[in-house]
Amino acid sequence: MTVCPECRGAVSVPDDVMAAEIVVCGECSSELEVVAVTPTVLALAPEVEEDWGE
Amino acid sequence: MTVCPECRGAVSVPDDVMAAEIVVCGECSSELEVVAVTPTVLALAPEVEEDWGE
Amino acid sequence: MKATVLGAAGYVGGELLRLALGHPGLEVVQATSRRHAGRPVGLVHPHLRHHAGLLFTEPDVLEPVDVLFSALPRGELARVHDQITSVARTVVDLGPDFRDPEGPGGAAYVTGLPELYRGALAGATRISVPGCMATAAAVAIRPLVAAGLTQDDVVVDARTGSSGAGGEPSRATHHPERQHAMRIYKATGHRHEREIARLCGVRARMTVTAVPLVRGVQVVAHLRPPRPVSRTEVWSAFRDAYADEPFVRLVAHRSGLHRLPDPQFLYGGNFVDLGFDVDDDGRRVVVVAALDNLVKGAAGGAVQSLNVAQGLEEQTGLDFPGLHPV
Amino acid sequence: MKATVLGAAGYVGGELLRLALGHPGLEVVQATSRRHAGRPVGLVHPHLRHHAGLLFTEPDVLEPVDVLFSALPRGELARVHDQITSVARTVVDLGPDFRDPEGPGGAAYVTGLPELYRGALAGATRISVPGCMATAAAVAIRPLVAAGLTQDDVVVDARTGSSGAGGEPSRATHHPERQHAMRIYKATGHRHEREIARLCGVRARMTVTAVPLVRGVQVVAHLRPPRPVSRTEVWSAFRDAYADEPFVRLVAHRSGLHRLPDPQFLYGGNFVDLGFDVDDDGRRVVVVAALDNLVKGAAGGAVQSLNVAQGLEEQTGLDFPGLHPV
Amino acid sequence: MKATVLGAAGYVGGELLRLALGHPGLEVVQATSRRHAGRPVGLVHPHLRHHAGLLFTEPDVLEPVDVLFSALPRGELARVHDQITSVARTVVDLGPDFRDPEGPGGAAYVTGLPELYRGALAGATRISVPGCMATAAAVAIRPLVAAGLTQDDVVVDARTGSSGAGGEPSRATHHPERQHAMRIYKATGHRHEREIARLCGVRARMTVTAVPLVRGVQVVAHLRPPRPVSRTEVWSAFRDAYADEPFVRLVAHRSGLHRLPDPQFLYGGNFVDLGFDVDDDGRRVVVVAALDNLVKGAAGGAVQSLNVAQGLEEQTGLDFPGLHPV
Amino acid sequence: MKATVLGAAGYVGGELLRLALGHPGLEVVQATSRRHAGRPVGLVHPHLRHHAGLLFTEPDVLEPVDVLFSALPRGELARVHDQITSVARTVVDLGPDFRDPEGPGGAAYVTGLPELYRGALAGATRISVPGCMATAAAVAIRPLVAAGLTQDDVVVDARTGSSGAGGEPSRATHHPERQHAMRIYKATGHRHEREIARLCGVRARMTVTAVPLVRGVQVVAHLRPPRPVSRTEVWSAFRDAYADEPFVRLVAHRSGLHRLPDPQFLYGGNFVDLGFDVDDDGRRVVVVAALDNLVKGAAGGAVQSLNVAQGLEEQTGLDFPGLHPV
Ligand SMILES: NC(=O)c1ccc[n+]([C@@H]2O[C@H](COP(=O)([O-])OP(=O)(O)OC[C@H]3O[C@@H](n4cnc5c(N)ncnc54)[C@H](OP(=O)(O)O)[C@@H]3O)[C@@H](O)[C@H]2O)c1
Ligand SMILES: NC(=O)c1ccc[n+]([C@@H]2O[C@H](COP(=O)([O-])OP(=O)(O)OC[C@H]3O[C@@H](n4cnc5c(N)ncnc54)[C@H](OP(=O)(O)O)[C@@H]3O)[C@@H](O)[C@H]2O)c1
Ligand SMILES: NC(=O)c1ccc[n+]([C@@H]2O[C@H](COP(=O)([O-])OP(=O)(O)OC[C@H]3O[C@@H](n4cnc5c(N)ncnc54)[C@H](OP(=O)(O)O)[C@@H]3O)[C@@H](O)[C@H]2O)c1
Ligand SMILES: NC(=O)c1ccc[n+]([C@@H]2O[C@H](COP(=O)([O-])OP(=O)(O)OC[C@H]3O[C@@H](n4cnc5c(N)ncnc54)[C@H](OP(=O)(O)O)[C@@H]3O)[C@@H](O)[C@H]2O)c1
Ligand SMILES: [Zn+2]
Ligand SMILES: [Zn+2]
Repeated sequence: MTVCPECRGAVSVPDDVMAAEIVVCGECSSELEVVAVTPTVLALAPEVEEDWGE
Repeated sequence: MTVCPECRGAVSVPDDVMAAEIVVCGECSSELEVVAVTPTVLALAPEVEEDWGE
Repeated sequence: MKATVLGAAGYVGGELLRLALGHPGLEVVQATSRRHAGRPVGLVHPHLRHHAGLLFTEPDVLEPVDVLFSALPRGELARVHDQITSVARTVVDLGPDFRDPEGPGGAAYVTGLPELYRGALAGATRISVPGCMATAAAVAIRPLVAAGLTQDDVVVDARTGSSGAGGEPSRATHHPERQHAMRIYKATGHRHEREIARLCGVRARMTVTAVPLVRGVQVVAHLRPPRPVSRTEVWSAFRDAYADEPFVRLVAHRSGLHRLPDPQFLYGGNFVDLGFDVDDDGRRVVVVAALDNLVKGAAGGAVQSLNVAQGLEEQTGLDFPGLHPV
Repeated sequence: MKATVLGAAGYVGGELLRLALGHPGLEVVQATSRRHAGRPVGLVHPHLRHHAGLLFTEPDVLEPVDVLFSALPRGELARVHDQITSVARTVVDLGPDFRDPEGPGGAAYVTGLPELYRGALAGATRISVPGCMATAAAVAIRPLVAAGLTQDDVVVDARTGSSGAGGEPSRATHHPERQHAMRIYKATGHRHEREIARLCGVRARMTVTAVPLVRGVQVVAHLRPPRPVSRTEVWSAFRDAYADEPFVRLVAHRSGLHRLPDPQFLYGGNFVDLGFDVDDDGRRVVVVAALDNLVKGAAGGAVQSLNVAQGLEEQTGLDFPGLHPV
Repeated sequence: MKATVLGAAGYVGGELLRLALGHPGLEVVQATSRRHAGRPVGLVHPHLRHHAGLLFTEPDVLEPVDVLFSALPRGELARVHDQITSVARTVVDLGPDFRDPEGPGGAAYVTGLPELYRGALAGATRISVPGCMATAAAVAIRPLVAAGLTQDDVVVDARTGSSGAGGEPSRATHHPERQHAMRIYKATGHRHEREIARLCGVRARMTVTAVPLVRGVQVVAHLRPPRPVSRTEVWSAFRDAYADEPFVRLVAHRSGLHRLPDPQFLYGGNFVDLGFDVDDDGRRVVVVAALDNLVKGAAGGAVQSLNVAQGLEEQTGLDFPGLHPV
Repeated sequence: MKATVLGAAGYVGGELLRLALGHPGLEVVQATSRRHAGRPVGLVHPHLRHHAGLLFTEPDVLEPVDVLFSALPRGELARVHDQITSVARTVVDLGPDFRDPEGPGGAAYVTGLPELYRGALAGATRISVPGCMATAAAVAIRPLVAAGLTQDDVVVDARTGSSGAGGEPSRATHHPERQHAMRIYKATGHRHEREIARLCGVRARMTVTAVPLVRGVQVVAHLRPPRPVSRTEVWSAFRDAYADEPFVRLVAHRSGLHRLPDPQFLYGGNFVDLGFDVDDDGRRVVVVAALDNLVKGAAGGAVQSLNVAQGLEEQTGLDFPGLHPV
């Protein structure tokens, strides 16, 4: 169990996870990038700059 | 059981129905006026002239 | 029954997910999307956000299931049909690939419209759901053709909401162009004319208008009977055809605000409402049918057909009636 | 010319105010309203807020004017007609009271539809503008009747926005019931059938649907020609009729998004857009007409007719073209 | 349980009928309407047309029932309260009459908002459901007040669809005036400010806008925390409050199209979606709540509260999730 | 003056065409579009169908003109700026490229907002029109900043129709996702915050919601004055600022249906309507501004600024007031 950097929710990361993989937090649906393994460290995946407005 | 003048569906009319009463056909939802009793005769209740348009 | 939805990120696919998740006899094991694989279905379909654990999967790795619903664009199911039939016992297609019994592969499929094909659906393992406008038109017209109340062609005025075109953005569905559109995008020669002819046995002279709604199909058919007819005759024809149908409601009131079928009250529900009127001289019958294109016209018709095929209670999982007001 | 608008707090009245205030030859001296007398017109018509000095007045004290526009409900102008004609040299009625030349008082009125009655309008001092659906249907159908391209009846599918019912609230126009309505409130027997027959010389078998718009009328007429016809023949008929008309645009593109007339682009403008298509076998012609019911179907038609009657440039005060997108 | 719905021809009443008819523990024995007594409920609520046997009854003859839902206008339940409590064991009021515990009769009523009053609701036989905007605002604001994350007043921007005003037509809800309205009908001093203060303990400075929707309430609260806060702190506050709530969903995505709560996906469902964002300097928290005013804001909140009071599974009869697209 | 419109197939470009074609001092010599070069402008902008002879041209061959309006996406005018200034005496940019006086090239441009920069505009040949939300916010907030009626930050709630995002389809503007959206797409950190700060001198804490409209921007600003204020003080501040402005209308009625500015009545017009209310304790001022993003927020603001720059009557070509109802 790793902690989500956005919401502090518990994120279950597969054992064989690799750096740069993307996992999704079940709590807040954030896409998280695996920035380190053993121990796993997660960071918010880069935000897509969608500007839906004017 | 009386027949609906609109849709020929069977309309159940209470035994103690009186002339001029309004009953509703269960089949087509028409409002029906009791125009005679023993035997019961039903007629379409006068259509309300709602003109919902221009 | 274990179930897979192909094209689950689309509009029909989302509706299938909603219905399957609420169906006591179905368990969703896969919901495929190429673009959203790995993400929760709720990111695309916000009404399903509480199913946090259900993630889209890639369409190329399919687990064996009892039933597979396909909500793919034209041609895509046909392309992978062999793979699909090897993993799924029953296939229900909501696209056009196998609708024509004389087209490639079509003969194996039963038409997923219980109102017209209930007998043939019992036990079926290949089901092809008709298009939403064809469903509405067929339900509206066929009983009158059967009763001899029309001549050889019928004017069919079909009105459709924007979800009928699916989830892919285009200039035609760009909000500023579409919100107030009364766009007659096909005045003549619509390809669904053929499907209607197949289902009803008359030529449909069809005109299709995109109207300012998201959901909903409404079909107005103008029929010229061979001789003057009365309202009562038309009532009889429809009652004979549909008296015991769980999802057909006859709506032809003579008073009140809502006298004829209007799709707005059918959002999310599996009903097809059916009504009519007759000109004073009995020489034209106007028949009106309304449905929710994504439910009775697609996902609901699919589930209803599956229920019939599997011998389940026909209404299972289809009990939401719609909303008023909306 | 000094001008009065009767019924100026209504929807047609408000549109008359807008057009009259922008018309170089008109000066608004009175805008009547019983309920709002004494208040600025901008309280009711917020787009006219900058005309702070223009107040509604009671309808019972009328000053002498050159022209009086009446936008009253059915029967109300007839009731006060003598009073009106004593104060106004020219009367333009936008209501139904004098539309029927064979009805009471009708013979004195010229039909306010320059496309069909331009000659008769020259110099006229009594003008009765046809209903908005009748205007659209007549412009659509009459040239084909004249060209012998239809038989004795025509299926007319009319679609109307909510402003067509005027400014009085009712359950039918209550927003929650109306915003998503496809309400076929008159499937047969609409009273405008008679007006269309009068203007065109054929029976209109009319079905009217209230659609999710505020402004706009769209008429789709399905005609069965006596023999198969080609697109070219239809083009000719329309071009012969309307080549020089300033407010009729022929819109029948074979490509692009907006191929046939759609009322959304006509809001505020005085155009009637006209288009058509023909079935592959030449046995059905679909004609489509669109207009803004409050402009070409009412206030704009009135001003255009007045311009013709007074010998002014026909487009005076009617130069706003509509908007895109809207 | 036998159930009666008072005011069943209204919008809240219709929604209660829909939910009660689909609730396995409820049997509708009476649906009252003065104007429509004797008619099938489907004439007023077209989505319920298939319940052909259910007719409206007069409100003055009430049969004994286990539960009575009242969806009457302000003051009407209070007027007949003695009669009602003599026929109904449990009373659930959806109107404002008994919302204020310090108002007449209010002390006997428990607030029908399980998220805040679940404990008090167990076993309750008098339940008063808060207003739809107050429900949304309270769910949004209270956890942050509890966590000390705001100062003494909060700017509350509430947006509401037209069904919030009920089924009675007026110029304010006349379709041509309402379809495109962004009408700030109450910029300051809205009476729900007091209700929110009662539920949350802070002053709400509220501005209410009528927006172009039929259903839906969205509340945007702008809070100034006493010191700069982080997103994570806000997440914690909300998770602590609502982690186990069946009808509260936290929606605060950092990517995708639908990042914050939007009422469009909640039509017909009982969810209140809740999300937030924080200014870069941590000095403003923007909290967003959305719900369907007729469901979670009225009929659904009533059924949920009744379920809690009766010890039933809280979600019974409330499983419809909403639609996408709609 | 000969005029060219760059980006004429876009929404702002189409509005520029409409205004320029109706402007007595302007003659449109080129309307550029890469995708539609060679086609009549009416194919893209159906309201301009009667200008049959006006065809789009390629943007790379530009004739010398007196004035060039640029309605290109971000960055595109900057890219070709040298070419443009060699053919056009006056350049009016409606995009963001030169809005920041401290950004590249920005110093040469005068802000195209006569209400705030009329003096600087006289004789200007480089004009940069602010964004539509910034225009509304600046007109709303600046007089109160000037009068010392606010503290150092302001909560700005901006609501925008879908045309604000231009004519390119995307999932965000796909009709089924957008028609009923209350989409808070930017709760914090909107880039226009900087532009507003520049124009007003306070930090705007902005939250932007996409609402179910095509046209229209409405800005609701919540200001905390340093001491309690009265309605009268606010009236004074606005009257001092705008008494003689031809396009600013003060709308803060205490009765009637339409008390505060609502964009629906401004479609096609160049007004910015401005109103306000004050909390009972005088501690919050709510200011509301509304405009049509494509007119006062873009094309109309451009023409108005050009009129000022050229010494023409400021209202020339901008006389259309908007519609009611719409
Ligand atoms: N919309 C209606 O009212 C309606 C009614 C009746 C029948 N139908 C039929 O139902 C089908 C789906 O329609 P829709 O409206 O749901 O369309 P849609 O919203 O466009 O959804 C189609 C989905 O299929 C996936 N997809 C597209 N191309 C694919 C490919 N080559 N291989 C695998 N997946 C692919 C896409 O997701 P990814 O790109 O993420 O994989 C997409 O989300 C169509 O055949 C349509 O004719 C639609
Ligand atoms: N709406 C359309 O699209 C359309 C199109 C073509 C023709 N028309 C015709 O135009 C006329 C007006 O229609 P509308 O849609 O503008 O209706 P409306 O919005 O209801 O306006 C009618 C106005 O007339 C006034 N009025 C009503 N009864 C009156 C009376 N007895 N005496 C004097 N004034 C009275 C009312 O104002 P006060 O109560 O304040 O006096 C009201 O504002 C009708 O005849 C209609 O058939 C309408
Ligand atoms: N709409 C909402 O979003 C919402 C949300 C939360 C709470 N509420 C509350 O729920 C209640 C109902 O609201 P609604 O929107 O459903 O209103 P509504 O649509 O106007 O319905 C009220 C119904 O009550 C009946 N009624 C009216 N006066 C009555 C009387 N004196 N005696 C008996 N019956 C009477 C009417 O039917 P007949 O005339 O046929 O009897 C009417 O259909 C109100 O208290 C409202 O504040 C509404
Ligand atoms: N929409 C608003 O409410 C609004 C308000 C204020 C300011 N603005 C600003 O006005 C500008 C135009 O906005 P819009 O909404 O009209 O956008 P739009 O509808 O997307 O139109 C932009 C037009 O520019 C053309 N274009 C695009 N890229 C080009 C390029 N690289 N070179 C030459 N032409 C190109 C396109 O036509 P072709 O592809 O056919 O050439 C397109 O039709 C933007 O800068 C926007 O920020 C918009
Ligand atoms: Zn998380
Ligand atoms: Zn019957």
